[in-house]
Amino acid sequence: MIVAMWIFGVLTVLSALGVVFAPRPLHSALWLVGTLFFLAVHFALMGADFIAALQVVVYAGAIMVLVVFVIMLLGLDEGPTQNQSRLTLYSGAIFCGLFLGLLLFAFTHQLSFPIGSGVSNGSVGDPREVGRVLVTDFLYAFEVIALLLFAAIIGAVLLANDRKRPLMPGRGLKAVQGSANDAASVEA
Amino acid sequence: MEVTQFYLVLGAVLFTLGTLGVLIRRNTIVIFMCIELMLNSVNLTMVALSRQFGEVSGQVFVFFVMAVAAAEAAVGLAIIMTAFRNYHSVRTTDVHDLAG
Amino acid sequence: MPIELQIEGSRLLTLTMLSPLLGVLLVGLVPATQPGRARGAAILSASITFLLSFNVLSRFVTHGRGFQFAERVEWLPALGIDYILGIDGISLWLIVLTTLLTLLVVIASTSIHEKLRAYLASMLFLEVGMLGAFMALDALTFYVFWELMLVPMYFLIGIWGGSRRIYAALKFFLYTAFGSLLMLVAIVYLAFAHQDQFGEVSFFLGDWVNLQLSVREELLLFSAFALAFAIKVPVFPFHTWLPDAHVEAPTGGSVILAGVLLKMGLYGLIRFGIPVFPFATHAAAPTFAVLGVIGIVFGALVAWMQTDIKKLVAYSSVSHLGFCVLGYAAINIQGMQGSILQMLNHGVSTAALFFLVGVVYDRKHTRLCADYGGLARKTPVFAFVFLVFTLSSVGLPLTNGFVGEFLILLGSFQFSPVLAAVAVTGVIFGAMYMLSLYRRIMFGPFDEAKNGDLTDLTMRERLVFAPLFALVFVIGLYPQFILDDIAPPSRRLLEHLRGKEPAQAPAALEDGVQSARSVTAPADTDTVDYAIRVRTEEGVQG
Amino acid sequence: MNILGSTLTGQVTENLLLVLIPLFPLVGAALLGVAVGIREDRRWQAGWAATLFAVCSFVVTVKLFLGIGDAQEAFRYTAWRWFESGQLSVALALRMDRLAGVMTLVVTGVGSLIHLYAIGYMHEDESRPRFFCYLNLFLFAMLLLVLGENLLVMFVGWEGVGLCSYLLIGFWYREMPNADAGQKAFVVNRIGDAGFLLGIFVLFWNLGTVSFPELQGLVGQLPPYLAETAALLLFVGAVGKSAQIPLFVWLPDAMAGPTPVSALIHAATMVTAGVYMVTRLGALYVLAPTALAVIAVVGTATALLAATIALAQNDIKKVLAYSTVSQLGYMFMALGAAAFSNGIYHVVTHAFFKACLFMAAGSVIVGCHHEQDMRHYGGLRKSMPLTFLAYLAATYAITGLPFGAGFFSKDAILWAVYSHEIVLFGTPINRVLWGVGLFTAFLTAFYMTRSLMMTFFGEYRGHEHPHESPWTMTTPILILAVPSLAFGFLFGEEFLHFLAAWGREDLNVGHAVLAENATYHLLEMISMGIAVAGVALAAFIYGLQPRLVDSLLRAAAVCRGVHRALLNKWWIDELYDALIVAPLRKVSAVLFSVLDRALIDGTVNGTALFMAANGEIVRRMHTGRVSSYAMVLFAGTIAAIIFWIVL
Repeated sequence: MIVAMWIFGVLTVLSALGVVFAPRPLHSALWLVGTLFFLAVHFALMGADFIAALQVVVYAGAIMVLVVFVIMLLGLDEGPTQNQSRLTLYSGAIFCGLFLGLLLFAFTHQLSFPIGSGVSNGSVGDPREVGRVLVTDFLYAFEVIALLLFAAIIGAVLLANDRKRPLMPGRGLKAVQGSANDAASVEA
Repeated sequence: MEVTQFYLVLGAVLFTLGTLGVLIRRNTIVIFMCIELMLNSVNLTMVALSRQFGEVSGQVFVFFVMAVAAAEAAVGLAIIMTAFRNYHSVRTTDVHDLAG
Repeated sequence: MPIELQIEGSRLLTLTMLSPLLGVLLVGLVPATQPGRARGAAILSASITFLLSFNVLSRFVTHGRGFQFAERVEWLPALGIDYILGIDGISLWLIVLTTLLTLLVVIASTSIHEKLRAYLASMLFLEVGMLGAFMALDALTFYVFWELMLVPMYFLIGIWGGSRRIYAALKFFLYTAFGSLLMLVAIVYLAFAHQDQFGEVSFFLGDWVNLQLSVREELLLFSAFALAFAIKVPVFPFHTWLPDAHVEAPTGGSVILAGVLLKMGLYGLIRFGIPVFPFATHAAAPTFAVLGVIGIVFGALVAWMQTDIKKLVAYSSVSHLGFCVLGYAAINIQGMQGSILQMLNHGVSTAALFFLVGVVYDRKHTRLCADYGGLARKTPVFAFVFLVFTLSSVGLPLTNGFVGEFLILLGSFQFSPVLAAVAVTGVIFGAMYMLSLYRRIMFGPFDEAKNGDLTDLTMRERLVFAPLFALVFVIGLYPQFILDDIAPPSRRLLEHLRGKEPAQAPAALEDGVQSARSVTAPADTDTVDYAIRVRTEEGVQG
Repeated sequence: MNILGSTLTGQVTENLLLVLIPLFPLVGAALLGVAVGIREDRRWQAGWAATLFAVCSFVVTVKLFLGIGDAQEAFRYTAWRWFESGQLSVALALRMDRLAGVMTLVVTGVGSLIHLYAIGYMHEDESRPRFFCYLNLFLFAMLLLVLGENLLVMFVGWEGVGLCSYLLIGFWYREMPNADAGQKAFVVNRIGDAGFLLGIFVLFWNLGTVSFPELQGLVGQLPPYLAETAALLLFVGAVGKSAQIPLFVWLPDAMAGPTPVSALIHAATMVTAGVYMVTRLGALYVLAPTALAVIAVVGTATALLAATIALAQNDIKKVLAYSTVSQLGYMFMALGAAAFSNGIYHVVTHAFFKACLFMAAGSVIVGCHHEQDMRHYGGLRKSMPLTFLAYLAATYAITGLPFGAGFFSKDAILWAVYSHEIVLFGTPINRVLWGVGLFTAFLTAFYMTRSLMMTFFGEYRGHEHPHESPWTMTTPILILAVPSLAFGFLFGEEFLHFLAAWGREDLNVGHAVLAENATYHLLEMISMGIAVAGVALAAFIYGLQPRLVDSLLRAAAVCRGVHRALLNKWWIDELYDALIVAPLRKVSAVLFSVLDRALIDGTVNGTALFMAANGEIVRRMHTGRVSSYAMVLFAGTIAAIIFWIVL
């Protein structure tokens, strides 16, 4: 397991780097799919089967499809996007380095629990167990999440659904229809 | 390196990478994806600690985070579309009506 | 000085205070296309409030103990904030003045054409704030109402004002807010000081009276309060918001501003300053007296050379309020009673003067003296009414202005003959600027081409002036009915101040007969009763 | 509140009658005030109504006056307690003693006559109701002043007469100078009022009362310096109201008002209020010798100064105005000698002859179609015989020719000044004052005769045809001419006896006894001679040698200079303008533009601008770009973590 953990760990970091540094958004998205997939492997490695499955279904499946869809819909993947100004770039890098250093310092020297005392019995990741806790101890939270998702759907529909204004003038279905009409009028 | 510690460090690295992306990228969609990365790094940490303590609630929280992430994705992408409709761009440098 | 609450179950004060909200509701329900109905609704509401305050007046017991019609409800018990209302003779008349002036302003709102409903609603909201501030006995409740007044007034100036209204409104708002924030700090400090000393947070004035403050603390806290109040009065160097606010405000706004809001500062000094900070009050009295006198002379001199009628009246307010401050600072019964009476008088006569300016402004849309002249012939009733209020403002005997001014000067003479002598010049300058205003507007040749279309007072305007006109003479001829109500609380306050002078008393004026020096101890002073006395309804003798 | 006041004194009816005296004119004023807008053809009723109320008041006064008898204080009426505060308790109360009785009689009597006269004088004016309303209101205020039981009620009247004076001087307000004159009168009076107020304060804080009878008993307790202070402060009030140096400048300007007003207010009644007040507080003033000396000096100086100015004036009303100021100076001279009753004596006789003079002058002015310049008069004795007779009688009285009213009262004053030690700064000055007074008497005789000669003798120099006035005007003049001539002769001694409480014992022995005093006799002869000399000189110059003055002026530069100075009233108005009014205006302007706008408001707005500039800096940090906000947020997070780890 340790070997797999290391291999997939390196792969995860590499693909995450791809997400951040890929010049084209679509490439970023594909790298992200990879990252999410590798993370699912990690979950599985840790015995969290339920989460691993969810990771693949929800993230790699649903959310990333949505993202890719939007990228394609808006035609954003036209070329490499410019990064921020140099100042932002450097200060961001410095901050991130500092941040990472701090975190690593904290995780290697300041952990308040004894490493390695974990109880890794098989029941922790058991989907049945997770499901039981979900609808007993966390029932309210579960219902609220349902409500949240519902609200999110309504919100998304309201936001995205604007019939009056085309998403992109000169493109999309209406534009195609319009140009077809133009062509028709020219022919006539 | 011990398993839990390894995953904590991995989570930290992923989170930092996500943050870096948020800070340096201009494309809103990429920023959005970086945020997903950050969320996932937290998920990773949580599952690792759940395993460490044999406590299933950590995984339940991951479940919630995913649900919220899904909701966020729906709304966030809708916002990106609306912004695009209004500004014909999704770059943060082009959308700055909050300037004081 | 124990603050004694005579709690009564009727909730009369709350009812009176909140009754304008009914008007807000009614005005809101009327469609915007029917301004007449909106005005009617507002008049109805303001009349109800006035009648309710009249009811309070009629049921008030002149020589009653403590604060009458008191109410006490826990508001935010965790923070020690209670909703405590109660009135004594000092607030009683200010409340009646407030409701009366609001009613008149609402009646006279015919000159407002834009956003009438919002105007009326602001006015009524303002009334709630003013009434609440006059009734509150809990410092935080007071503070809430104090700030509540600020907002509608800001809109009144900012929306319905003249050409520089935004500047004036902002100046007014910032000036006052600046002072009141410091006051808030002091209020919170006192509340926690009470916690240190008595174990629980309290904002109740009656609890604060028992606080033991060091001299340093007292002076600092008092200055925080005093600054807020001094700005509101306004005392001399803090007065510059006043002319701008007055000039730009619509007529109704000026009337309320001059008639009621300006009283809030001095009222605060009397209601909170004296009970809580007796030593500091003594210590600050000379400063206040000097600033008051400077205000008197300065306001008068500056008013003299104004060409804008409204600005002239505004500066005359500075001068008149200087008298009130001087009376307060004299720390004797004459000064105190005179000061409070003069606040009412100023509320009557200056409010009327602003109404009068509004009358011509509505017709000719100019406030410059030079644009008028010789109006006495064309509009005799207007000229007559103007004359009466001018004389009242000048302080002619048998009009209301005299008694207050006389008592203040009399009181201040005991405090310091020199200051009184300087203040007396205010009487001369007062005649000078008011009469020269009157001369410029009313006398001289009449310009038919320019002002030929002027009309005399309409019935509605006469209706507005009638009560103020009557008050000028009623108070002038028999001020005792007000002085009687003011006397017991004034005596209690002075009793509280007695013996708390800084080390030595001011040098005696003379060593001869000194019979009048000491204020006789009032019979109704309470002895040791520091607790709130809750009386059941049958216990209250009416 | 006991409406009936002092019901238990057994004088219910009289006490109620007392309140009627001021009430009649008040009701009159109220009625006329309501009737200001009545139809043109009914306006004539206004004058008659006002006169009726004045006469009613007079009748009641006579009734009460006859009942005074021997009592020092006869009647008292308390309407209600006006206000009280602490130890101060003021009642709206009236009180009539002998002094007040005399004054009331003069005010209502002369006042009634002037009301009657005004009917004729104002018969063409369209705002007669307003005029008579003010006139009645004035009577009311004046009666309050006279009858007030305490200083405060007196002050009510004091300011009230000032107000009516203001309204009446500016009665023809369409002419700006009239309005200006009214305002000047009010403001200058207010300067005096301010002193009056301070005087009240001194008395109250040291004696604890403002009521006259109580003060009378208590003033003895005052330490001398306070008595002097109070006396001087109150005298400032008198100076304002009675037009003494330095506050006399308003009175000549006040001639802008209608002539009946000049007669009533600015000659007979209001201006003597100062004399009355000092007399009323005589008990206080006798304790203040320095104050008395100051009063005497001020009075004498005023008498002299005004008389010199009167010499050169050509406006008949101006002559009379300065003559009034001068005569008021005499009265204060008497007060300065502590001869209060003599002062009041002169008040009364002066009321007769000066009112008569003013009304006669008014009659002349009307007769000559509103011409006031004496150079355009002349020879009017033929066309206006009745007016001439009255003017002649009154001039006879004022010049101090033997057995006229002025002869007795003025001599009494001069004798009082001569015989009473007046010490200022350690030097006795009574002889100097007496000499100046005597010289003033000469000037008085001269200028009054001059006005008489210029008006009624010689050739008519005007253009319009002069005519005699209607009976409503001539009757009052002729009635007043009688006491002008005969009052002193008939009632002088009784009068001084009547007011003995306010007089000095050595002066109250009566004329007959005094006449046996050789010095008195001598002085009397001297002043008589002086008067005759003045009259004769003026009669000679203006009657026989009308060119003499002109040639004198042409001949000598000194004469021209003096004449110009007199004509321009010693440039005192200009002096005041330059020394007081103009600097005050400047100060006012500087206060406004520099202190108020620039300094205070500048500070305030400067603070605001400073804050705005700060805001501008902060504003630039808000770029509106999400990533920059995120950067700051992240930096904050890092800082928090460091904080957390380190601590």
